[in-house]
Amino acid sequence: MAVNASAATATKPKSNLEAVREAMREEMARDPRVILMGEDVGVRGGVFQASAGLFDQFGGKRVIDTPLAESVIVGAAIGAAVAGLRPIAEIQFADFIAPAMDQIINEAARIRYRSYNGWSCPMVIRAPFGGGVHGGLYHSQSVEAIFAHVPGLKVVAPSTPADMKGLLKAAIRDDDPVIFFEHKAIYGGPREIIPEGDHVVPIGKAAVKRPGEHVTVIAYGMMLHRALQAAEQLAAEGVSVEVLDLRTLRPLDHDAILATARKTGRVCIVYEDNKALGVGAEVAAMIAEEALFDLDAPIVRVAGPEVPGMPYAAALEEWFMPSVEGIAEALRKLAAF
Amino acid sequence: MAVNASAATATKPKSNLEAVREAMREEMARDPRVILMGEDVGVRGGVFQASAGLFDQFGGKRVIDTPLAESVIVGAAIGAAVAGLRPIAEIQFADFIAPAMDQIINEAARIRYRSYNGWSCPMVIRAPFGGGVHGGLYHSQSVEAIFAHVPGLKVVAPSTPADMKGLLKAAIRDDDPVIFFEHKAIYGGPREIIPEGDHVVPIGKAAVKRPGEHVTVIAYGMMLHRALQAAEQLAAEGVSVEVLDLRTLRPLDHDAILATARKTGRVCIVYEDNKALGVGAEVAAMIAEEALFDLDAPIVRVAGPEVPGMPYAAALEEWFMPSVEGIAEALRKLAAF
Amino acid sequence: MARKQGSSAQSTRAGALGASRAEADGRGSAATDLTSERLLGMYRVMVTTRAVDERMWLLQRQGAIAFTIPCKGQEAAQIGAVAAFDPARDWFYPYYRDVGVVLSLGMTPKDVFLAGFGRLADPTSGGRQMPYHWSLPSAHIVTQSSPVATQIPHAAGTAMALQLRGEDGVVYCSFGEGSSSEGDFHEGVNFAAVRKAPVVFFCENNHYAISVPTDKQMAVHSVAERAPAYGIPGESVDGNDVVATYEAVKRAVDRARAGEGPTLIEARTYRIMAHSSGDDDRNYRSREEIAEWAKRDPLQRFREYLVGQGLLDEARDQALRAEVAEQVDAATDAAEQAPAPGLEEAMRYVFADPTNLGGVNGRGR
Amino acid sequence: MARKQGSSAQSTRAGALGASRAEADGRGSAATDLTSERLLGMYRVMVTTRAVDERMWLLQRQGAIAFTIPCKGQEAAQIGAVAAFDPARDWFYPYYRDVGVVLSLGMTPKDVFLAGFGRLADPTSGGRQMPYHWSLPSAHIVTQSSPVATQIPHAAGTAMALQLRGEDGVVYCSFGEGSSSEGDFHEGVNFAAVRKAPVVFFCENNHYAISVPTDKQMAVHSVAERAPAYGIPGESVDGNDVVATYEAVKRAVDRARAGEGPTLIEARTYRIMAHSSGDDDRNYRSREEIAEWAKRDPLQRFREYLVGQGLLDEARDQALRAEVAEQVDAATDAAEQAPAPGLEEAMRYVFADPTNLGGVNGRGR
Ligand SMILES: Cc1ncc(C[n+]2csc(CCOP(=O)(O)OP(=O)(O)O)c2C)c(N)n1
Ligand SMILES: Cc1ncc(C[n+]2csc(CCOP(=O)(O)OP(=O)(O)O)c2C)c(N)n1
Ligand SMILES: [Mg+2]
Ligand SMILES: [Mg+2]
Repeated sequence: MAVNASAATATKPKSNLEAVREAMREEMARDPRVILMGEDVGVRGGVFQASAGLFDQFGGKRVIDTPLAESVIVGAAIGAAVAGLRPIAEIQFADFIAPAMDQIINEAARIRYRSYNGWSCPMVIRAPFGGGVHGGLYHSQSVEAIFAHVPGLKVVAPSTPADMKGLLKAAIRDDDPVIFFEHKAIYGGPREIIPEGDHVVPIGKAAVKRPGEHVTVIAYGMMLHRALQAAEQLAAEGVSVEVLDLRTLRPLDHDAILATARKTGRVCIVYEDNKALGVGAEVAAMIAEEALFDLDAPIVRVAGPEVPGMPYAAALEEWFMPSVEGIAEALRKLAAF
Repeated sequence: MAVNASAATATKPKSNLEAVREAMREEMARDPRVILMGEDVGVRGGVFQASAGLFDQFGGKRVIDTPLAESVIVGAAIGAAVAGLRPIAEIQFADFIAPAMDQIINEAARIRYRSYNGWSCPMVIRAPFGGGVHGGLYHSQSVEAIFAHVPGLKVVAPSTPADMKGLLKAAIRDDDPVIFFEHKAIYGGPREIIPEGDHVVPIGKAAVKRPGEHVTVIAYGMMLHRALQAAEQLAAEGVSVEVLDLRTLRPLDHDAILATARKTGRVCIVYEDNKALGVGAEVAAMIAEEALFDLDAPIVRVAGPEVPGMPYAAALEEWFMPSVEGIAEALRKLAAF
Repeated sequence: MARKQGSSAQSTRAGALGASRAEADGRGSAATDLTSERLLGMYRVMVTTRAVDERMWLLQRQGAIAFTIPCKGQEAAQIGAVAAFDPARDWFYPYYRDVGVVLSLGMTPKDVFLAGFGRLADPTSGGRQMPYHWSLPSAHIVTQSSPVATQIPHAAGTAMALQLRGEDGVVYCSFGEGSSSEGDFHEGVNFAAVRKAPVVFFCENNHYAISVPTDKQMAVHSVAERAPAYGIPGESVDGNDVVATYEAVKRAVDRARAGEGPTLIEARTYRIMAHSSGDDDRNYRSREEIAEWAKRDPLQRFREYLVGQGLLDEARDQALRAEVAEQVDAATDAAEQAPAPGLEEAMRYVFADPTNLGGVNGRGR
Repeated sequence: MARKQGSSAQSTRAGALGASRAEADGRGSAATDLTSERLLGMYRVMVTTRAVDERMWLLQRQGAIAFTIPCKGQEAAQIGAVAAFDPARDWFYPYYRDVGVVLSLGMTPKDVFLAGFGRLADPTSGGRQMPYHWSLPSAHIVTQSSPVATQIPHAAGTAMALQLRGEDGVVYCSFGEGSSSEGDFHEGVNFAAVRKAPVVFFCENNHYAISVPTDKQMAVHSVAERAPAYGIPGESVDGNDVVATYEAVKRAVDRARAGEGPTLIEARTYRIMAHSSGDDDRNYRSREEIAEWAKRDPLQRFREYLVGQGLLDEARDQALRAEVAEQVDAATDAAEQAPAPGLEEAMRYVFADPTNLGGVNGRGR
């Protein structure tokens, strides 16, 4: 059992990358229907090493190096899923998911609904996303908002190793298509001890990663960590900040979002994607529709700028992403409102 | 001059479809750099007849029947645009724009920014969108929110013939890529007299289509017309409704949106697309961020349901789209809040 | 139903053709191993296909249904091709025009009409999709969408799944010649070729993609010329000859089943009617051209072939046609009278787990 | 600059090779019309390319720049191919590995380093893009992105624009063999073929797409085998032979310029280094394989050819190499010292009209 292998090392803090790899290894060991396909996922173990060792363990029939063609990576995974497999399709960088958009939003998302439950499409599309790795316009993108808009998809973006593993396992077991975004700049850290055994985290539930009283900050991906750091700063200033990690971006955890908004009455939403119609727009709209009179301050969004991509030059890259200081400043203003 | 041709008939009310055709004909006559390419746009005049007559008038070098391949329709248009032409690329139905997503969001949108103004990509992508034509999941889609999220694009969705013509002319003359959505269910009506001469409407400006005092309804596309009908109903009940037609979905007309929100303090946003992360999410978030304390009621959104597409069966199709009655009901509640 | 799709293909399915793999009984043409029983079965499907096609057109013109896509002229290609498959173990990705294919696999005229009327009992979608978007899990007919060519990668993936499980099924995947211009055609055929996946790619070249003729679509004469680009065999066949099409596809199915990988077959044929009920074909092709192809009507040709083989005579043909006409009339009425989906249906089957669709209390609206 | 791109290609551009269309002077190889002057010019570019390549690797390993993509081994293919074009009227879509192409067209080592360091003066992007994302409007080098194969449809469209304006330019469009699996390859080549657009599709087959070898990428031996699928000529050439590559591409350029449409050329070559500075190639290919290809080093081979032709000797070669080394050192220093873009740059050039980027007061943030 793969659980043994993981139990042996369970007491060591793990990285997000290890969490991804462990989740895939355990699920592939547990269920012969699970396969992995993508560019360089086989012998090379993936360009980030997320699947290192899986080719040796499970063989070339289940760990498949595909041609360089995203639409067929997803499309063939769909065809395998309708025929009863549980494919994990890796898109090497989220930036390169666009060629597969038709297969994802017109095919995978609609298969169950359009066939009146005649067919289903249980598959996971994994993609490293986000900036901070000097990747320029095409190795830094946050593309989650596009998919979070599409009914029939579930969209997950965990921020910590335990969630990463538990949610990926849930995604692989899900009977419907799940888009699973892994922020590449936090693959390596912060590490955390992952609960032993068959650790599964349900899709669709946000988590309060730091309880607080005065102000709420809602985030996901790498921004969750910056939000936590900003909260720490504000604690020193006597402001108690609640940090909500969305974890799932579709469906949003309606109850958790409204609960924290009602609790503090002051909400800041942080995301790395550009602001207009980013995930935070829906969070804000939801609160403005259902908890407006619980608010003591405007709903603030700290997000990326409206430019067509994250620049490569180091200073501009840092400029693009919300900073701990920028978040702290927004929280300070909200608290003082 | 094409202007003469249009002047001759300017006093007759025109349909949205005629508006599109006139705009293309006049711009192609005015500027030899303008070309049209797409599936069936040539001899057939487009499946909706939007380009009827243009092949005969301008020839097969400028009105190009392409292979059945959306990525190269947009991609070749980009290559022609960087080389100095002003292509109009037609996507036969907005539902089929997904294969071109990579070319639109990773290429067209980023060309000027990524080359530090070295290159530009002046082109228009036209696509009929929206439901109400018994088109089922794949001939009814509203896909504008995806593009309205993307910096580097302009996104336009006019609702009336004068705007349709004026904004399409502006789009063709724009130095940057414009995605131009035409609601197919209102191609035929309501008709309106289009101002004579070189009628150009600026991109980026919303229009108050009906001034009012008590409640605001914000809409675009076919929903604008349903919103107007609902406003008319409410007028009979003594409620004065202001109707704002967004017209441009990126960049949103920040000032016009905030002005009407501040004026009435009660805002309802109507769109046919599914609600979560639809265009109305950004409108709501914008108001919640900048005009929260001017509001007397929650920001309400009347939008499509979270199902993966509009069903074909007539009753379910009508169920999917916000109805005049549904909009009126929301406005009534808002007014009474 | 969705539960079943992954089970190895031992379900009890029987198409209208039956699943008999019997040898030729000698009464068929010298060039085919099809038994006379199968040939007559195929003829019955062809007559039915034609009748369904004409009925759908009529219903649309009467305003009773919203939309139709005629297949008139392409029936031999469709019925010949699918006859080479084994419904008991094979999988099917038929494109919208493939009425002859799905009727061969056990869909009924009533099923087609139910979809046309948008009825709840429509087996393809419960009235959600436009007609011609095939799906029938019990027959391994996989759900289809409108965007063309997306099924080609799916077919490759399904074939790989069969390979992985060690099953000997083969996948049928059809599309028009215009659709072979899409990137998904290239990506799907290429990947299948690399993996030697058991698929037959079947292109119905009817010379037009709506209004666009093949010479604006591609600079080759035949779509089969694209096969060598993927290192697979390609064959072009007279798609109006049902037996010739069967034979060509049979070779491809045998190759695939033997583990030798995919084949690309082009059936050359012609669409006699407009592209769809929404199309007007008068400005993009001549009446003479249509008349020329009408002379090669595959139904007429099949009939003559069977008469020539002594398998059919005027009386039997008349009887069969009358029977089919009656069946189609009854099916039309039954479908029309079937109930439409109610609003309570609208939110079902977004996910397997219906508890959270997003929105207020997960209700999705 | 953007204003200029549409003007007919009469700008005063001169690549490092000059734009001379002179006939062979008899001192070249019997098989080529390249003058000795051009051959030596090409050799200089090749030496420079190698030096820039090695310097970028070193800078990355030192942590001075974030990223590099080595082209070692592919220089002959690149420099041979581009030599067949006329910089004064032709257009270029070079893929990321094409250092030899862009240096042939007048980009300088300093330009490459400026991009590496992410400096404002980086002519490709003002420090916005990762290095190797070429752009130089004055040389008709069109801006490139990272998603592979997207440039293929662009090249088709640019070629159609030249056709429409009646210009006689030809478009160079390169990509790796892995990228030929993308749908955009198929769609772009097909459309260009249908329109007989003047493009040369140039595939540098270096046998791997990162770790994926060609036999997992395609079931054909050569990418040139894909040409007949589009009704265009295909040719496979030894990409480590600069003259052979030139000759093959020259034929394709001549065809295109004569209005005969596109050609697909595959240059067979090898990537000697890892895919990029982020890659570790040890688990996907053997050291022996690399050593085998290293013996066919195109630079070494070109040198021997020139020596054999009496155009180069040890002393001249030493002098040239010293000169290049000095140039590269100076360029490195100059690029490193150049200023990075300031924050005031960040929002520029989203649109031609900077007044409305969305957001509060159109400020876009
Ligand atoms: C991706 C996509 N683009 C456009 C369309 C609209 N469309 C429907 S059928 C069709 C023509 C298809 O031609 P072909 O593949 O030759 O098949 P045929 O209809 O001739 O049988 C087009 C353009 C579509 N359904 N999907
Ligand atoms: C659409 C897309 N998918 C994936 C990648 C990641 N990627 C960058 S280069 C590369 C391999 C390219 O191989 P090939 O085309 O053979 O060119 P080579 O690098 O070998 O010169 C991959 C997979 C990408 N840049 N774009
Ligand atoms: Mg066709
Ligand atoms: Mg390669």
